[in-house]
Amino acid sequence: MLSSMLVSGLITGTFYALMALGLTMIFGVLRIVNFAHGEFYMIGGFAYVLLYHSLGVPIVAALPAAVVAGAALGWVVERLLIRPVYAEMGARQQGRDEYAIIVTFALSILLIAAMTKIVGPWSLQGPRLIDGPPLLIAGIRVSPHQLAALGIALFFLLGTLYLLNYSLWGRQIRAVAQNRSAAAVMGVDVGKVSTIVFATAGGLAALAGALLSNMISPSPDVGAFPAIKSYVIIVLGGLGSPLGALIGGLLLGVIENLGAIYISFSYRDTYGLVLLVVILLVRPNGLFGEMRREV
Amino acid sequence: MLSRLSRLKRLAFTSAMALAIFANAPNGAHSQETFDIGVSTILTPPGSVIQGIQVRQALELIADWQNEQGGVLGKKIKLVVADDQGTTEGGRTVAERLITRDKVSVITGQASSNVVLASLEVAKKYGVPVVNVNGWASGIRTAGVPQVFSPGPYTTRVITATVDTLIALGSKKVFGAFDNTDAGFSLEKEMSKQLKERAPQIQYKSVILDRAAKDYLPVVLQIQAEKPDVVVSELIAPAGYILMNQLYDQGVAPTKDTMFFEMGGMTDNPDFWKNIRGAGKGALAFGHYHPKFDLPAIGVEFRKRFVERYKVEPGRLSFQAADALFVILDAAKRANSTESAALTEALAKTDYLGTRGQITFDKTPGPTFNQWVEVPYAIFQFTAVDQKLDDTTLLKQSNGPLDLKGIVAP
Amino acid sequence: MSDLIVVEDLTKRFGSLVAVDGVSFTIGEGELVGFLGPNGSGKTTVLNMMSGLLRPDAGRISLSGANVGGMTADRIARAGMIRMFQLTRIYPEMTVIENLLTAGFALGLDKRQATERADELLADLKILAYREAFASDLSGGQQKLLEFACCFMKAPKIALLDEPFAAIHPTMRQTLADYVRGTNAAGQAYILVSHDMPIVIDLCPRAICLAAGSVLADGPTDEVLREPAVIEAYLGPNHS
Amino acid sequence: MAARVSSLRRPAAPTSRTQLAIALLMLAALAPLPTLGLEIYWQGVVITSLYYAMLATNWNLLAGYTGLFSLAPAGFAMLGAYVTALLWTYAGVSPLIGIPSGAIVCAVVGLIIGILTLRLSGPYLALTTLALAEILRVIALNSFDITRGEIGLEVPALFSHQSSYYYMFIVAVGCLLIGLHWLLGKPCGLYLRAIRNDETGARARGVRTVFWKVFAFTISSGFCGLAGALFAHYVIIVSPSIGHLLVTGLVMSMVVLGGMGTLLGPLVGALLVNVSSEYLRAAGDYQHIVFPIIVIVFARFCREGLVGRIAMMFNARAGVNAARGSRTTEVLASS
Repeated sequence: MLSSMLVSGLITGTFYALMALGLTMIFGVLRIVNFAHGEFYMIGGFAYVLLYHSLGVPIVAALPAAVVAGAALGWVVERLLIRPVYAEMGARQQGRDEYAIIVTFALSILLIAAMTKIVGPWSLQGPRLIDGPPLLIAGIRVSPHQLAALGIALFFLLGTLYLLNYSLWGRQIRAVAQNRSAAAVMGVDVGKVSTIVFATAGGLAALAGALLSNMISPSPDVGAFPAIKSYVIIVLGGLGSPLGALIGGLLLGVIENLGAIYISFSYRDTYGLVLLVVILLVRPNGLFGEMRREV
Repeated sequence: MLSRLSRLKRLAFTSAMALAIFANAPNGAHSQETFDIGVSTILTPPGSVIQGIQVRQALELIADWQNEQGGVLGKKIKLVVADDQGTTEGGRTVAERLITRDKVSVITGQASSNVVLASLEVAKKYGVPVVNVNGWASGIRTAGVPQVFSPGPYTTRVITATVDTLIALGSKKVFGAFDNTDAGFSLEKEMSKQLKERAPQIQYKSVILDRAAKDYLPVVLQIQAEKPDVVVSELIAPAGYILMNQLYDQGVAPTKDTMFFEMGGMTDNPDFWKNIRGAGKGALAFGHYHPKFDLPAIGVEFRKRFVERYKVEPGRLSFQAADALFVILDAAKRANSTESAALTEALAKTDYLGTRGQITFDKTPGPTFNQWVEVPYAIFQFTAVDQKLDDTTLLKQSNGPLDLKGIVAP
Repeated sequence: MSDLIVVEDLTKRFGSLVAVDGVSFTIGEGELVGFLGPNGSGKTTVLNMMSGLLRPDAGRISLSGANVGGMTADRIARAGMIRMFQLTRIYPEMTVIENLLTAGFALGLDKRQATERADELLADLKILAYREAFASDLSGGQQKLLEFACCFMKAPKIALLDEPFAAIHPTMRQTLADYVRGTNAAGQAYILVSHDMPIVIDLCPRAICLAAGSVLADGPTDEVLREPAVIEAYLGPNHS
Repeated sequence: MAARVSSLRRPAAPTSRTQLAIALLMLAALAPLPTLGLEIYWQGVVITSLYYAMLATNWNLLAGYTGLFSLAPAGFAMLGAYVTALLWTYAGVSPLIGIPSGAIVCAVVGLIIGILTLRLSGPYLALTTLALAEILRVIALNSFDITRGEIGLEVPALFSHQSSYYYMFIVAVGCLLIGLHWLLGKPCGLYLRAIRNDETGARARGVRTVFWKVFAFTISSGFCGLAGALFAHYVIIVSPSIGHLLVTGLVMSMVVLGGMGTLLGPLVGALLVNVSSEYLRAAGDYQHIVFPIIVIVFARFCREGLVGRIAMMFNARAGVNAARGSRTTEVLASS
């Protein structure tokens, strides 16, 4: 049971990390928390399921399309709602925080309500990526679909981390994250980087939603808990730290499952909060957080 | 000084606006020309909207149908639909609003136990009858409110049927999964009680699950370790779907060693097969309706009209809602009145052939008070993926005995 | 003259960059010291550490003999070391008088004292006409004067001024310089960071020059400015 | 020079006595409506609006005056409601003690969360309160043996007539607004606004920013709990839906629409949003679509909200006088 739950926790954690990675990238570059992150996940899940079920789009096309839908939403949100404000606020960090929290939280409620109006409150199960007999891993049966989903998630997770560290694209993002104005002086198009980061984050969350849609049938309000978990993870990993998001995600997945066995299954979703409190007490900058230069 | 004056003007303007808003309030001018029936049901989350829609469709269909034929006592039937969101506060405020603002003389349509429970006090306080469509919880009956009637399912009935089936299957070890709602808890209690009394040979374990959870793997592994003959689930959608899928994915149930028995009424949801693929094949289900039921003429007619109008088969909730409204109309006819007190009195004496059978209300205080005791039910089995209810194997006819001959191993 | 401020071996790193590297100096009661150094030499970082906004990685800062290293910024301010920023930090959505009262109350004045003091400062700095205006309505120079006034609601032991003369109107600059000179004559100590060399020469008898995070020169202003290393590091080769 | 000042848009005077007067007059205008025949149903709508106005006012104290963002006003209201409900159910404690206990428990929880998160700079408060709100709700939902899950706990009514609740909430909102006006007139009001305007600047000039942030969050949490506990004894049933995030969304839209950082804004916003919700609900549950859009539009283009915008218009007219220094300040007027 223990080893099964560890394996299962790591699998769940991978998907948490996929969501948290985008969130922490947004924070790194824009210094804001996207409170509509769970809805990117929801949109991804619905795009995948509806394209497949209602329009008959094959899976190989529906999955990328879901990612594109999430990325497009991220792009639009950044351009329409986020950009104008940090452009005009300049140095006044506080005003930007205020606006970002209000707008993204409102957006979250809006997207849930709009989706409920459009497709109804139903939940829809997504199709499997591949069918086949399950494999036995550490006492739990893992279906080929789950393995494929896990593989894709890991690929995107590690791929994004790799690109962040070694590509020009990633270097630009990290430059903006470290010092926005210095990056701008050095010729980095800060606005473009911000848009790209938001779109990437939207795409990653949407991918998580699509990949999990077979296990967790998406409904319009499906994003709330994955989002709350990614908030816990980014604090755990250190705000703005991509590696922290990965480790934090895996850690939360495992801790939740351990809590489910040893404490109580019913309160599984609450262990994240306990963890959050512990982090804030012991290591407020998170596992991989850096002290930031002030003033 | 100038600005102070302007401020006063602004104040006057604000007050005028506020008054205008109240003056234009959409208050239901109570008309003697119509029979106003309050419908409190789930139109928006967090409650299960699918249920609300099925209830509303049936009620609107019957209202139109009866109005075509001249209505009741020469009055047109008017449904005043309000959204209780399936929440407790929603249930209470909607009931209060329907009675005090819209001046309805009777309320129906409630699709969840907590909403009915929340409206008990209101019904008693204003003396307005409530005909409950889908509140299963025992508390609704044991409260003994004379204005509240239940022609729908109730806890004991579901459990009696389930335990009958478990005994007939010759099970030795049963695992039950219930959700953390009032219905879930009371069903769980009733289940262990009945199994202890009627089938002490059956080893029984159960678990209460969070309906909002998205991953039940720890529980599934626990069930796997127990190796029961039958897994019984009362979880409603979408939690029930997730549990079923995970049981299936882990190879726990339905398998040739372990049957799966669904008693939460999920199987007639329109999205059932959209969420359950292989997990549905071989599953046993308890239902309050089955297309192969021997329906009375009015039930056949209702079904025909429903399919014509909505292009889908009516589910059990639609039948339950239909019977609730028919019972109200019947009471109005017998009372020759649409006043609340007269309706309550007439409802208590109901003896009416509804869409699924002869409806009467029990007078014994306790878990069957004001309840249609003999509310019909079916036990059936899915034998293929995407199978329509019509094609499933019916193991128990509406009022017939349980016959497991047709059962197949998954 | 007793030591008001003693800074020993102050060090701050940002990642691999050593922004301040073992800076030490002392400042006596009533001194007015100019802080010089090219951009990025660590002047603002030293001020940030002294005012408690940044925690030093190593080193000691004491004010009147008491260690203030590790104290929070607000405690240091109340202890008498107050700070004016390079980028003006006032409360834009509050009125001028509210800005001043906030500082006064925080530094322990009561309402009557604070109001009298605020009016006095506004008159001295020639912005009394804007007493009731919102701070955001003031011009950039006026906002600087307001922030300056906020720092003097209760005379500090020492005021750390970061580029107070940058980008303000010459008349206001004169007002500000007069105020600094006047109060210094009455015993007010200052550290003045400025790029405006004539003003530093005019106001500050002593200067400290930082370069690349270290103290390059410390002494009477004219001597410091004659130091070849300073000329090379700070003023550039074509100045001589 | 004076002309330049007056031509600018100026923010609303946050401690304006005029706003308090208008708010109290609005409440006074609402007061006689039950005797003038306001239907029971619409009395209920006003009561709910006033309950929301209490939450909105407390949220405004944080967001509008101090610049802190809590996503748990509904969560604290739910917690306060459960405290009085649990005390009543399991210890038979009278609501007269239960209601203040709810407020105190919320204040203590607020104090703890505040100490944990507010010494850090960054979005920690918003993240933690969001998690707290959802998790408290999950606990309330899942602890069926204690809380009876979504069925909720029954609590006794305080009065037998709806109109009594009506007056109680009018008095409660009135007291809250007077109290807030008093508080903002004290030095601490200046500190809170200074923190929102420029926290680093405030800190560097001696304001104990952490202390005052924790203070504001603690009292705001306490009063949200009080509002929730009072509301609990009006609806008579305490269930997890009081703490739903949608409620927080509505509270936020009330404040943003009415005007953040204005005394009158939350009350106006609460009445506008809640009354129009009744119509939008009837039209097919559009309130959760319409209000977020309004919030986004206001946050983007009219950050001062309705009351702030109107106050600006007055201020612009009064601006010439202000620049001449003839307008007496309303700051500290009450102290």
